[in-house]
Amino acid sequence: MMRKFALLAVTILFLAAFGGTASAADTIPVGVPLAMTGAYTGSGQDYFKGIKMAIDEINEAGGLLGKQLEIIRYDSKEFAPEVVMQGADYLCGQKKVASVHAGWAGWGQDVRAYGKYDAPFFADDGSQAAVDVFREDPKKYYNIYQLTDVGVEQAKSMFRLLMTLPYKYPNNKVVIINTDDSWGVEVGDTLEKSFKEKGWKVAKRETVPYGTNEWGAILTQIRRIKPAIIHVEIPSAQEVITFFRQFIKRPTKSILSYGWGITPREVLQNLGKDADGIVGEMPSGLPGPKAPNPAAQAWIDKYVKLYKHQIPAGSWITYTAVKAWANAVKNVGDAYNFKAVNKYLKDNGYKGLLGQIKWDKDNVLRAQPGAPIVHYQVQGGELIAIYTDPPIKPYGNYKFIVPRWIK
Amino acid sequence: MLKVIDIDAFYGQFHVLKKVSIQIKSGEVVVILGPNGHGKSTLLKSICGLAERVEGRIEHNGQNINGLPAEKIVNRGIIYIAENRELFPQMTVLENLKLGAYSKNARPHEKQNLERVFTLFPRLKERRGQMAATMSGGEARMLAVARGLMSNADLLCIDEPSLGLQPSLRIEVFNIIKEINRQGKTVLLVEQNIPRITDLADRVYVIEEGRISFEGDSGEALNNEALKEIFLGM
Amino acid sequence: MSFKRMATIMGGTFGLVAAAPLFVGDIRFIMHILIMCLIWAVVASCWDLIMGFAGIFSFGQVAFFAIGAYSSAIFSVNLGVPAVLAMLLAGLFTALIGVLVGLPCLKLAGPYVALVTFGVHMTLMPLLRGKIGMALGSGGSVGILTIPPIRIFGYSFSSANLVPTFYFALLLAMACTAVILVVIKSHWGTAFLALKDSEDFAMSLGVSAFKYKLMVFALTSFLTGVIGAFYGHYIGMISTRMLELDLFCTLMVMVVVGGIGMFPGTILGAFITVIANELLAPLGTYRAMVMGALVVILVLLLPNGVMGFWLKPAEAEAPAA
Amino acid sequence: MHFMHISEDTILLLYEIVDVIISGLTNGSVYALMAVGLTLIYGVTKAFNFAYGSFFNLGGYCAWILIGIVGLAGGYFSIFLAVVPVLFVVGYLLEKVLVAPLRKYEDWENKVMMMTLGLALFMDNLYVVVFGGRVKSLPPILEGTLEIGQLVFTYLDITIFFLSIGGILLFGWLLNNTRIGMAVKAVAQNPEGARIVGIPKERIFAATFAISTVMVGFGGILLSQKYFISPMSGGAIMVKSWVITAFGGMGSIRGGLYAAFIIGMMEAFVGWGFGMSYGMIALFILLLTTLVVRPQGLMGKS
Repeated sequence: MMRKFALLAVTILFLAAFGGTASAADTIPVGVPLAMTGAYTGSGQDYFKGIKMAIDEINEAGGLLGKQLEIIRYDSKEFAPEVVMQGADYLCGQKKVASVHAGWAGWGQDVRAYGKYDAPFFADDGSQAAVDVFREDPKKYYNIYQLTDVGVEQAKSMFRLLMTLPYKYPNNKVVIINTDDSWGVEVGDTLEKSFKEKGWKVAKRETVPYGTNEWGAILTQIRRIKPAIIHVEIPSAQEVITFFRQFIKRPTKSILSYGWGITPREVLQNLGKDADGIVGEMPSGLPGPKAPNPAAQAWIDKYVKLYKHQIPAGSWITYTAVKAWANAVKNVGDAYNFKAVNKYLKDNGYKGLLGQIKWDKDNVLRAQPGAPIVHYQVQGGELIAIYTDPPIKPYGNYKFIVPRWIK
Repeated sequence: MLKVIDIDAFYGQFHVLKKVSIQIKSGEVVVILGPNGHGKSTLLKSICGLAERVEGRIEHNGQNINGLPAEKIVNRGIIYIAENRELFPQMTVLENLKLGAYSKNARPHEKQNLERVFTLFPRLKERRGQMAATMSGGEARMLAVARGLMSNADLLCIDEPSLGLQPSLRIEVFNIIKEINRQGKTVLLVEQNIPRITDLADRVYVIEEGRISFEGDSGEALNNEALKEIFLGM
Repeated sequence: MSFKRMATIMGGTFGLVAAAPLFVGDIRFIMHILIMCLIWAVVASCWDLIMGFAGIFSFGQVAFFAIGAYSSAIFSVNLGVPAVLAMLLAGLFTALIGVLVGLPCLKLAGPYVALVTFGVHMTLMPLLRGKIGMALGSGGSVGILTIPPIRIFGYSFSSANLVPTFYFALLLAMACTAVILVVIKSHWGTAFLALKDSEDFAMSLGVSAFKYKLMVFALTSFLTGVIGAFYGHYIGMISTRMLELDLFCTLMVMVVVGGIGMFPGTILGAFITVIANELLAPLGTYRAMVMGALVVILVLLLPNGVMGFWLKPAEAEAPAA
Repeated sequence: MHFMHISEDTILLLYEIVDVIISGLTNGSVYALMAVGLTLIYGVTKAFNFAYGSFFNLGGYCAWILIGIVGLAGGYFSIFLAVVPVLFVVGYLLEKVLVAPLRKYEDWENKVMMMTLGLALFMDNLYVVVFGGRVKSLPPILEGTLEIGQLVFTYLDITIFFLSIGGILLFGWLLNNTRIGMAVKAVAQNPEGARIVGIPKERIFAATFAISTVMVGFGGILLSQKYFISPMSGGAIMVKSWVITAFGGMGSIRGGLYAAFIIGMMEAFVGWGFGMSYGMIALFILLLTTLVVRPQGLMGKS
């Protein structure tokens, strides 16, 4: 019998050995908790591309404070509460990482988990829930940085865009479709409120689960309503593509607004020029296809060369966050002086490719010239930036084109 | 034709057959008698490759067939005909019969066998479109025998064909078996008891508690006082 | 397996685990993993009790776990019920749901039972996220992020002080698994064995399949609910993300590793699986692949799970008759 | 008198209802294709295959490789021709190597469920590793739309509808009119009886598994043109197929067919009348009430 308990003892020792040591002293460990398995794997891969690109650049340029950066990944799986917490304890508590770079990270759960530590933590939750947690105790959560504005503000920006378009709406009816997760509900609620305040009629508001691919029942109602605007807020490619394919069978004369849903890169890969006319947004984005300055253009070219596809949402801003953190560390002179690094980040922000970026009092990177919300329209099968916010203004020489199904 | 040499058979933890040996010659009708649960059916299943675990030798035309999968044994011309209606309930009589001719050995003869079966069992011909599940006990028994004949086998191992039938039907079943034997098939028959055994059987074995307790031709069996009362239903 | 041997294995395992804080007490990450192991050990054991012993192929264990966590959180956050009492209430509430789910299930064949119980799992997510959930205080898709920790005489057990919380979890896990052990070795256990062998045979002994199966539904959902409630108070937050498939699969791996119907194998299974999962973590996407392959291989080669190493040949599950 | 007068609203409503019915039929044909293979395998072997959804994607990915990487000429006809044997062999071998050895255990049904769940986990993540987490699509077999008055159909939907119904009918015909089909039915009805007449039961089990793999893979190729190939979608497809087969009665192909259309229709009408998010809840209410009244499902045998 004792022999068998020995087995257990060995495994426990194993565990101790496994968790035992922090990284070697000649590298600076950087934590990257992203979904590597499960339903969010795709977005996790996109975020990682931006982070990896930045870290590789820093390492190629001789590292940070003379030390190479070492990526320590953690699989956030499907963001179950204990997994999020475990990630924080593993990366910050165990691996003693100098900073944590995430994308979608837990929509509030992450703030609690990483707020226990001091290493700067960058998330792309875009969620009011996460900000609400932050506001409970800004001192405690001072190391939490959100890389995009919350859904509410993004939705307001989308609404402003829709109201600014050089196009006369034939009526004041809108249909809003959104997913049943916090993001979808947040955007849907805000849009509904904004439209109502403006005197529009929200003729239909539908909350759908992920995986909805058969749209006949909704489209048939849309065809009766004939709304001037259809807003679909589903941050997943499959659903928005099937919606469009079924919509375009017999389209109504409506502006089709896809919000964030236009950014997953399969949308355009699959729809190509068919999608011409759809509008959508990317928060904390880099306007394209022609960037506003040569440095940004060089970045786009490099990214496309590296990964063989256009920039999906999140890649650029996670890249920028790594650079912002590295810059702060360089100025402070010590990656582990978290108080100073956080203070530097908070006070100075970072001068990125599009100019200065700065976190606000909630540590949220609100829409700002250095990291604008970019509104796109699909033209010629490509995402063309037509407006940037703030303030809502036309971008470059690009113009909104009335979709072909309206003419 | 078939020699069973010292086989042991097991069902789960139970040792069902203990060193059983029997022999069947071509053209014979061999009857195995014995009380319920003493291993008669297991012996038949052992021969046909349907038993769970069998040790020993079973020789068919000089070759050991113990351990072969059931379909290989069917292909060699040995068929098991079940006591407990192992028919396909949601299929018609005709479909059941056609499946009886599934084995490679039977396929080329399907047509002529079907004709033969219908001559033997005119009632099945009338009911060929009926679902097996809806047939009466006697008819189902006939269908089971008929399905066995469709396999074109030379050796028919028939397991208690008369179980639970009324006396007149029992006689009919035995008459048919005799007729089949007359047409050239070897028959190995298991029953609890058989009336007028000399009319049917060439030789008789008795199995008790997993062992052969008697072996001899039907005349000898009839003269054996112990057997007479218990098994021969006289 | 004898009561004594089962108890020895359990006692040995828990005893070893109890000593762990002496070595790793200051490593948050490992203490957290150990607490999670204890939690999963209870859930997996409940699953094993219902599936391995009672022979009911229930897929609702994660759902019951979530129901327990949510109801306790809602009781304590919205109604101000003290955490310990809320946990108990949550257990009772989950048991009630368990009985309600069990009622229609007991007349169904295996895959149907699996489907109906999994249906509870599947409907829970939209329910909690939707208007009904919001009205009940589920926090919708955000979840509940401010669950108070368990407090006893002013002393709180939370993720802030892991060592005491660990011992609290240990006691709870020991209590729950002890209940399971007693059940298995009691009249109930015998009844289940009889039921498994043959329902007709059991009926002839006067064992009512219905009554016992319903009781096992109630008991396992009660224990799962309580431990789910503990999970909520310990982590301090819950969300519908618990109901994604990852947790479900991991729990299943635990049961397979431990051996189906081989209690207390599931306790070992929970520890081994969590540790393997963490050791495989550097593999990233490959981890889940390896875990899947592991299930396949274990089912094929180690039908009794790790308990196969402990079993005497006669106890091992022999190929069927 | 407005005796025969039908208002414009009524006409619009009628159109809407026809639209919903069409949507329901489209759903139904898709579901039918998904469910029949699953119900077949349960009916014949009593094994429940949880990796079913992963085989759906296997078909899709095979086609994607052939179109995108190999660049196979000859359109979908040659793709079906190439993929079907691959799926058959994969299914056959998996049954022989992974499922058959489990049959010797008393609780083999449970073990098969566990094993196939593990297999699903393995396959889905293998797809992520090999093909990446992002969804892939296949070009439609036929482009364009057909307009009849107010109603619009895509040729793709029509193709899917007829190919899936045709496929199922063909399958049913083969089951009733070929030797191997009859053998499959025989094993389903009475495995021991099948063994007696010399049907190699084990080989039929493997063949059934292979056939069901082919069917679901075929469904995968067809539906991936309308929806997508997504590595993690196997679970959702599995659950849908499971609900449909259970509702129809596991093992009953006809039941599965009816169930597919009833559920497709119900989803369309619930989505139209109450909202899409109620689809799942409605589905389980329907399933539960059915199972309470008829524990063996719509057409299943008790």
